[in-house]
Amino acid sequence: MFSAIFENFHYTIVIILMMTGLYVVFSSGNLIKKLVGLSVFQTSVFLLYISIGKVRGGQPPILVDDHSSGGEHASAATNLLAGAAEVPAGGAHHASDVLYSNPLPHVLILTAIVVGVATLAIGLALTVRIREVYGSIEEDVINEIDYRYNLEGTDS
Amino acid sequence: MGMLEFFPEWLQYHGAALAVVLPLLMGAICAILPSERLAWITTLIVVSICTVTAFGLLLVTFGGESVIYKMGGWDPPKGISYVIDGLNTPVIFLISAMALLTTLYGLPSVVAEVEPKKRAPFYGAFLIGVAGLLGMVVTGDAFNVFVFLEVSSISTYVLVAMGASRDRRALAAAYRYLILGSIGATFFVIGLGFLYMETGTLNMADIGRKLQELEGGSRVAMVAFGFITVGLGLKLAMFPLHMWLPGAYAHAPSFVTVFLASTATKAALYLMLRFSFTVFDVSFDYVLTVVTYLFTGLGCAAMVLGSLQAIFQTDARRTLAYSSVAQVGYMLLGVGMATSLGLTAGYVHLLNHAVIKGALFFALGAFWYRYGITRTEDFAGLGKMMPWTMGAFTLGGLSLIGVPLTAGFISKLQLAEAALQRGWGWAVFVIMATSILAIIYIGRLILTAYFQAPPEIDGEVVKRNEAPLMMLIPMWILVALSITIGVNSDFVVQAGQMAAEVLGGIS
Amino acid sequence: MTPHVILRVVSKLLIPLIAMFAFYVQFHGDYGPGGGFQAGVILAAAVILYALIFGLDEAKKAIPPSWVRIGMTLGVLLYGGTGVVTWLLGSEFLSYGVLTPDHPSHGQHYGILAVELGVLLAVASVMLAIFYAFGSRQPELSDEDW
Amino acid sequence: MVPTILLDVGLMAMLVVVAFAIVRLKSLFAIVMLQGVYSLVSAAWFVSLDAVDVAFTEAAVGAGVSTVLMLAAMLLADRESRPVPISRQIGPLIIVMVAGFAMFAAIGDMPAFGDPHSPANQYVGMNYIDQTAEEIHIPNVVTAVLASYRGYDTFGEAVVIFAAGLGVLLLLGLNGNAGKWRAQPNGIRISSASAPAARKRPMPEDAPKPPSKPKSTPKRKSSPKTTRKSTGGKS
Repeated sequence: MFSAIFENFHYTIVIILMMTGLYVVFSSGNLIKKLVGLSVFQTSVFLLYISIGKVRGGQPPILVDDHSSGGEHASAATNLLAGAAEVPAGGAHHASDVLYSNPLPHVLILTAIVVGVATLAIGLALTVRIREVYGSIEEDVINEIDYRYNLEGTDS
Repeated sequence: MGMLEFFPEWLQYHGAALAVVLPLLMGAICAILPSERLAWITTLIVVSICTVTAFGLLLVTFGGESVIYKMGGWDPPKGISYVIDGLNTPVIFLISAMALLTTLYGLPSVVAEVEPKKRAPFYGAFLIGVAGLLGMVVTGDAFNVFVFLEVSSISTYVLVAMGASRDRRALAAAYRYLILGSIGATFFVIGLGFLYMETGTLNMADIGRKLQELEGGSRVAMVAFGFITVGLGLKLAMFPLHMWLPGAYAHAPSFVTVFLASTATKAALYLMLRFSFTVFDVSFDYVLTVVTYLFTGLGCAAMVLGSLQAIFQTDARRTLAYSSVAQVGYMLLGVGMATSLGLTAGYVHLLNHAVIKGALFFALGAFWYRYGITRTEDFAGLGKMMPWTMGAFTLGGLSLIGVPLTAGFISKLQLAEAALQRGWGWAVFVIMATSILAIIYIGRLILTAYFQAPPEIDGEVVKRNEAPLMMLIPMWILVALSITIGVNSDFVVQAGQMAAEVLGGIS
Repeated sequence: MTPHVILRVVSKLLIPLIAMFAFYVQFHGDYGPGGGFQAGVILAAAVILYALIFGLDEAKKAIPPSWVRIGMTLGVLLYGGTGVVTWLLGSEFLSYGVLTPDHPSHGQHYGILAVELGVLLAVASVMLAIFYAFGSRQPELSDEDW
Repeated sequence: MVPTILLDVGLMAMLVVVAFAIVRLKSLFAIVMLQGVYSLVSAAWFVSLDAVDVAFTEAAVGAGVSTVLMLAAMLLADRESRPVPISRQIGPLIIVMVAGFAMFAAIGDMPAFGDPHSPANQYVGMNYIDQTAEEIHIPNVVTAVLASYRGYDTFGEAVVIFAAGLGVLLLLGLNGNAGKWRAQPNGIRISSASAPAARKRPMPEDAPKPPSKPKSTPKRKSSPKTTRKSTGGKS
């Protein structure tokens, strides 16, 4: 197991980062710090996914042969948008000569980032409201107030 | 199935997508509607269409068929697909039908509990929540599950927090739910990442095939299963992971509590079944171990400890919330048997419990609506003050206990039969014992309501003030359904068997 | 809000550039990194910068909160509506190929363009809405507590 | 090759340092800023891992929007986080250790990092690379997958972000006035408890007591509302 940990040290680091984020969520009592922990935890999971999709010696999954974004690559390769109509379907195999990284994890993580920020926004809005009604954003204080309320049945 | 003729051909294929996309789009529109009444009518129409569609899909799968809908026209492993089969159509129908009943109930209830200007966006958030739940049940793509899990979760957090205009604890409960829910979802995503590492695909059927080829796969798949189990366990309030549930149920607006209690955990349990039995398979040693020991063990622990905690609550909503934790235990016990009978029993209880808890929370919401009552001691005299609502509560409570001629009895009978067939006599004992605990916590509420006099205010006995008709109708529909199932359980049991057939399980 | 002359002048120059960059990111997303989501965030950032320099009330005059609310909905509807159009044309939800039956790949282009615009609108509006919501809340702590 | 590895190691070291600093620090301002740093360094690493679109988004969202939101929330809430006693950190530590070791246990069976022949890099993901040129005709495969092959996920994503906007609107209000309205039963309130809906510490502009007093009353059709405590509800 230990030799494997060193061979795949990318994954090892990513796991340590995930653990750290998760620890911040669980251990801190401050509502904002918890959300920071959650954010770190989620970002580390993104790192895991992107690491899965990395291909050694690969390139970003933007097909360079097909179309030149800046004009530098406009070599013998056909300009896809212009030449597409003439090239019969199935005739063009651009991927065989260039190695690309796996695009699927990238897509998944783009979605996950958005989900993460959505959760964060709701969490922070809740925090602000909690601060207004409880006067604190420390979990201990909030639990104490609620506990007293449950015991006495009245506020204050 | 002669009724299928009335269900258009187009909907048999496109219905699955329609049931999710329509509430999503209309939810977005609802959010900007100027009038709350208009928003309510829109919501009602949308969930009605969903219910009809879901019923049609249910009939299609009762005919033994399954439908694969290709989103964007791309073939499954490449694109996202929706899968309709015997396992998910009952849950889809349950979610949309419960959404319909809660919407009816919402007309008076939301007016009392939500700020006037916010009612239209509130209905928008509700529709998006419904669509999220439907989406995660109907999809055949593992990552799409996560996306729709979050769609439903995010709107649910907000809906729960809306209870703050009644009780500030709703905010703290929503926050706790958000943190635990997000951790659950992230665990699910981690599990999915490991699964993707092992199989290279995200389509659930495809993952299942790959794992069969690998005969369960390596430790990577094992860890993936662990993380997916914990992630979904958080969502379905599996015993030690249920901390978010009592607060969320107790302090959310009544409208939201009913819908949550009868659908959210059920959808998560469905996913647990889908992943444990069809994506992974009980023929893999590690899955069988987790299902047999973990699910059964935690299920029994939930039944006993959840019921015990329910007894010691001072708030009736919390009592029922802890009871929900216990009821999830019953379902897990059935699933843990992993036999055809056990799975049928677990699935039947999933459906029955939604009906029963829906009725009970409907009644609790009505008590608050008229008298602001949530605490147990305030139940005194409710039998006289709100006879019809209390009647529904009583019948629902009896069903929860498992008295013969109610849906709860059918569940427990099925579970006991399955346990005996599996050779688990002790499980029958646990079921009996927790039923007695249920008698205590439900009985206490019912006795207080009927055998104590109504309170006096300014020397005057509080008068009878029955809940409005729009609250009573959905409540009594569920009560009637619970008794109908108790008298003739064929329809539900058939659904359970259909699901068990898809799941397989050990023979 | 009279001080910070340099900030005001620089930001007046910058904000149009930021907005233009957002549209570059939006429409260049097919060829390079970028797309509706990133562009939406950048576009919202332009307005947020305006709010930070000239005050929230000024920003609300430029882009009223009611627009923002409608923008959120329109974004989702534009995305979903593209799917509904493909539905009405008799194909599956979001199968853009049906938009131009002769050249499915052209349909894909139009479809992607439409949905990315939807994402842009939704994201930019939501980001602004969230900023308005937080910014309008009165803090109980004063600046001196820092 | 070597410089890439050095870059990776450097970025990873920074991430670990930043993450550990977040655990230790108490000043919320520092924590929030470090969260932004963490996202930005992650974005740099994403570029090194060929995920340029992800890097762009993470930089804009994680380091930009998230940080701004957290600062805004902090401004409305608090500056310092209280330390948590050691005794309360053991439980979380155990949970995290269990989760971490479960993942470490899997490392031995994982395909090597960057392996082009791993199952993940062989199957569906690479099909997109091969087929995008024919089927969608755009060079950026990520955009093609995002908007077309898995366009439905992205629709869900748009709805998620919409739901978040709607949620913040419901919770805070666009003009900062949400949360003052109080729910009231549509009849006589019988309760042995006062509803703790109001602030614990009343705001200056608030009515002092009782806390359950509504700011504005909803329209009522039936009996006049009397809000009061009963004598405990028992008889």
